[in-house]
Amino acid sequence: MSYVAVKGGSRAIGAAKSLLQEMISPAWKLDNNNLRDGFSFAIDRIMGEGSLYSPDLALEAFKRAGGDVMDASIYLRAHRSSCQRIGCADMVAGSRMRLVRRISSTFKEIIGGQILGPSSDYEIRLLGRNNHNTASVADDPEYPAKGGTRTDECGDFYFGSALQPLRNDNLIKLLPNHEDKPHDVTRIFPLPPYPRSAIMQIMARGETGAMLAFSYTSMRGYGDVHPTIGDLRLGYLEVTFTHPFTGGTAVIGEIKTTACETVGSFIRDPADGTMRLTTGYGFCFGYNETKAISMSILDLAMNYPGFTIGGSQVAANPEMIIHHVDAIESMGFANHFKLPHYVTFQADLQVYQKARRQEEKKNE
Amino acid sequence: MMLEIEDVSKVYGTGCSDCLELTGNRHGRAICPRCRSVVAVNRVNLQVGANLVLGVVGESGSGKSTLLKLIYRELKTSAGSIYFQADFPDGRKRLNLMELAYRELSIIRNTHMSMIYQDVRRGLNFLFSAGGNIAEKIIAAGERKYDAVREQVLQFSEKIDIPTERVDEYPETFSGGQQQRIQIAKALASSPRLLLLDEPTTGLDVSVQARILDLVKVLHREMGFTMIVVSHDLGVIKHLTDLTVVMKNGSIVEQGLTDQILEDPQHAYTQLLVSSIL
Amino acid sequence: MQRQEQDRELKLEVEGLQKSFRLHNRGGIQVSGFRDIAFKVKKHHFLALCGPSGAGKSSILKTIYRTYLPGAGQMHLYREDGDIIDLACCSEAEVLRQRREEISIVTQFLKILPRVTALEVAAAPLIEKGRPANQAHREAADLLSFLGIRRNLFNLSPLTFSGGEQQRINIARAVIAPRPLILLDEPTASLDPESVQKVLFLLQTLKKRHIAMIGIFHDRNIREQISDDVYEVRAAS
Amino acid sequence: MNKRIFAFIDEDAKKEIRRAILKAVAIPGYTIPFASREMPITRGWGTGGLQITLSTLVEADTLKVIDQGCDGSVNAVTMRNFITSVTDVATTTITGEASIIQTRHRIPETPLTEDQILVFQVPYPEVLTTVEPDTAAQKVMHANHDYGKMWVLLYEDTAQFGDSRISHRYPVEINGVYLMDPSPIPKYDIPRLHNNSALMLFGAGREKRIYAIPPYTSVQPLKFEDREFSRETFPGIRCERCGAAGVFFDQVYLDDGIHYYCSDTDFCDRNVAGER
Repeated sequence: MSYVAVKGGSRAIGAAKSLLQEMISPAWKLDNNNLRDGFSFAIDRIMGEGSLYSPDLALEAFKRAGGDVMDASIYLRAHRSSCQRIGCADMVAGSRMRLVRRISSTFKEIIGGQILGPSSDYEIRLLGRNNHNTASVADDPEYPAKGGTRTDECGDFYFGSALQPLRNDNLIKLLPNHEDKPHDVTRIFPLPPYPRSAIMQIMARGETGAMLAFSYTSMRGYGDVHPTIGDLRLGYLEVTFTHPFTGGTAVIGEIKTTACETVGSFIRDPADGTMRLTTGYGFCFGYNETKAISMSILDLAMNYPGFTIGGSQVAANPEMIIHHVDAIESMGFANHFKLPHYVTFQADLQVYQKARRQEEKKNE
Repeated sequence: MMLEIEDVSKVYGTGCSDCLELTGNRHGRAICPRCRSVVAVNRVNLQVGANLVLGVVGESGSGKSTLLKLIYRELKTSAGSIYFQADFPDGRKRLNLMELAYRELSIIRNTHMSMIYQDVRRGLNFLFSAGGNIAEKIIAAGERKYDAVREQVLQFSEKIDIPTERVDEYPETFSGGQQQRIQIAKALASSPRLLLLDEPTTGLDVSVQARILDLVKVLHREMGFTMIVVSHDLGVIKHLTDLTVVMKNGSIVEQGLTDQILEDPQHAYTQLLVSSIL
Repeated sequence: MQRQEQDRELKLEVEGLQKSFRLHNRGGIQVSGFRDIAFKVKKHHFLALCGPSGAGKSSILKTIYRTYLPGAGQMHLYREDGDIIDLACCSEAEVLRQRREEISIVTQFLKILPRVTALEVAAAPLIEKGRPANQAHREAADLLSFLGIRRNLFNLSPLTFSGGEQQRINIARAVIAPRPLILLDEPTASLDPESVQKVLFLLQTLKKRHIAMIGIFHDRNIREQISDDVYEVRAAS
Repeated sequence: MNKRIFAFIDEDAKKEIRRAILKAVAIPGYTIPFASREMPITRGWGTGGLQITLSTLVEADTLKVIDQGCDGSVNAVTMRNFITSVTDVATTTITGEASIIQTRHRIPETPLTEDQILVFQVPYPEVLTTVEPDTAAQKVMHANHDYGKMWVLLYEDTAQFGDSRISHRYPVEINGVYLMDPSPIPKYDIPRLHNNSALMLFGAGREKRIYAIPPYTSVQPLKFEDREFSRETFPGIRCERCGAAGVFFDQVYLDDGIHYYCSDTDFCDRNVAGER
């Protein structure tokens, strides 16, 4: 009788890794600049969900993961863990964004105007070369000639949120701020009651699909958030860093971001009994409108669970959101079931057999 | 006195210094005209002696359910104290329920006081079997031997007329009346000294209602505990209680012997209530 | 000494008792119930209240039982343990104690829960006193039989019975474990002559057991058979 | 780039993790939240145990990694390779020679000593999740020693199946205070937690908790006073390789029927070596 327990698996494991490398090796032959800039939505997602702003590292992760965006973001998260933290950048304000795109569904006319920017919203999704719906802007004499084609070279606009006039008129309920400084989920995982900043951080690095699914539950009726998009913006934010000793501030770069502010229903503001409109906010690295909208809806749902009628308030439950939107966690755990479970299954079997014997005894 | 409610108020909302003065039955409103806060309970004083059955009636919004929640400490009072007297291994104690820590409150709820809710889902854990629900209270009261727990579960299931062979089934499989009976068994499994009932039969068929009331009456006679029954239904109050408190706009407008309240009501509101129901 | 002697015989002493009703929902009008009522009831005596209908005889019984709140006056109850309680002004808890220990009332109508059997209704006061259930049921069965209730009715709800049968159940409940003071409001109103005699027999036995009773009888003949004293209630103006 | 730092994780993060471990040792059985760092191994594959090992290891340590009792299982191999690639510590498969043993789902058969640390990889650190999914409610229950729902689970299983249906991750009470999830070890290993000489550390990376059982601590499975705690037994079974009996066995179905081998491969190897 041969000894069969899994042992000496090192070689097999090595081979499995080699096979994968071989399978995805053509990725390394692709041109880095084209890949990074051409697949910018994939790179943006990797940076956003990987919680590290670096297009070049995101590109490397994208290649290593054979194009699996979720897997690629794990590379960035793991890399972060080996990097020492030098300090924290200063707080950024969404209103200070150098806008590339900015739309609002609340009013026809907004201060600064609607800036459509680069968007697939108006794209007819037809495969094949004969895409006759798309008029070429090159033929349009009104289209301003631009030096480059990259979006970061477009525009030089700064406008506050399109909802700012409503806020100025005191028509919008402000959420109370109980936090002296924002929570840092990479340093301390929050415990209930969850501070809003912690929930927002976890959502900002949440997986796009999960964020969408949870917010969709609220849109569809397991909740009651039917928001209007007040201000959806893509653009660049300057990041500054203040020296802890000298107090001097320096600009350390620019990050590409998406922000979304949505308006929900009105409620009676407990502060003074006046009825005011509610808002939700979403924000993430890179261009990802779906995620920013989803996040703003979840923010609304969690802060105003009263909009929800009925028992299943998945989207309004911070506990539910905070533990289930992170792809690194959920995807890793789903895959861990492939690991050996001989011992636990053996234990399961013994308990099962004992219950069967008990049942038979009862039936005798 | 087993229970002494002293000058208890409960305000929902921001509240202001005039809330209590500007609301209550005297003004015919529960909402403060100044700050729009709801004064659900307004300076209520009440004493309940051992083994008595007290009914609390009033229309919805009168504050009767809030009062019950304050006694069970599901809510905290905005002002006032609620004293509960109970026997502990180290002697008789008079505790201010509002000042109890969670741990002490758990002991009180596990061994001295139980609540029966109109909505059985609040009183029963639908993830546990009927027996499991009853067992939870027995275990909470300190029993750690399986056979003893099981025996009591079976005894209680007999008492409430649930066939013992069905005791391991889940609440979903039982009818509404049976579920309510299971909730009663659970509440009484720890032999509490005070039983609080919040609209115990509202929403049930009339014939089912009667059976529940009978059961409560029989168990009260057999086990001997103090009961506070909140109901908008004077029929329930009449069947179950010795004393009745009538509430309106958060205040007590009248209290007395239940038959006296029903046959010789003094206050205009009580007269209206009685004449429109009987 | 004499006073004490007299006190020992007294069960209830009513003085200056008065009652009126204020109807808030009819413009707050005041309806007079009765006034200036004063009488004494001795142990082993039966006091009959008489007077025209509407004079407030039933109201007086209800007031003694405190189902009605008295407007003025005193109602001193001489308890078996020697304590004296003024039923007109004692607390509700105190009233409940008297109802448990000292006073019971028999009305014309049976007020019980549905689904409780005749036997259970009749046996309940004994069980409350601590008698074992089977023994109490036996005694209750004997009493019901004596009152002419057929055995096949024992395990049915009295609410399905005729008026006369219901009334006999009501009487059985009051006499099976009698309180020292019993208030009877037309206890024989719907009974046949034979049943009336049986009820009167039971009441006579109670008197021998030092039970005091206050009763209202519509039928003058019946009243004279049982009463020791008569108190005339005049219609309140 | 990762090679530049000893044991991969940046030093500040290691300090944080060590502080969490110290706190865990100070409050046996209590789960300490920590900012779990992402590892180059995905969540659910032992990143909690890995972070404890990486934060605890020093150059002089000798490391053993087992998965289901086996040094050669896939998870153990991956872990060991990664840890040595970022630390260069010596490794061993011999239980007695290791100073740190990272384990998934087993306690080695060879008794541990005071000089050893056993690091458990934990998928579910919260023992109450089966009866109460809400974190806030769980905390309140722990703080008040309110384990009634767990008892009800035990009651229901006993009523319906004659015994608890929990086969692994059996809830244990530490020092009579906190109820704790011992990680998915079989019931066979539960009594071996009690009064153990080694320091036992538990890391849950995905759920971001660290907890500990210090040496010589009371560990008791949750059970009714009038019911026995029944472990897995293998009556009449002997390891077909080394002949051992009374240990935890791997059951293997082959063409010619069922076979049994020691689950702890090092234990089995020692037996075979001893015989020769």
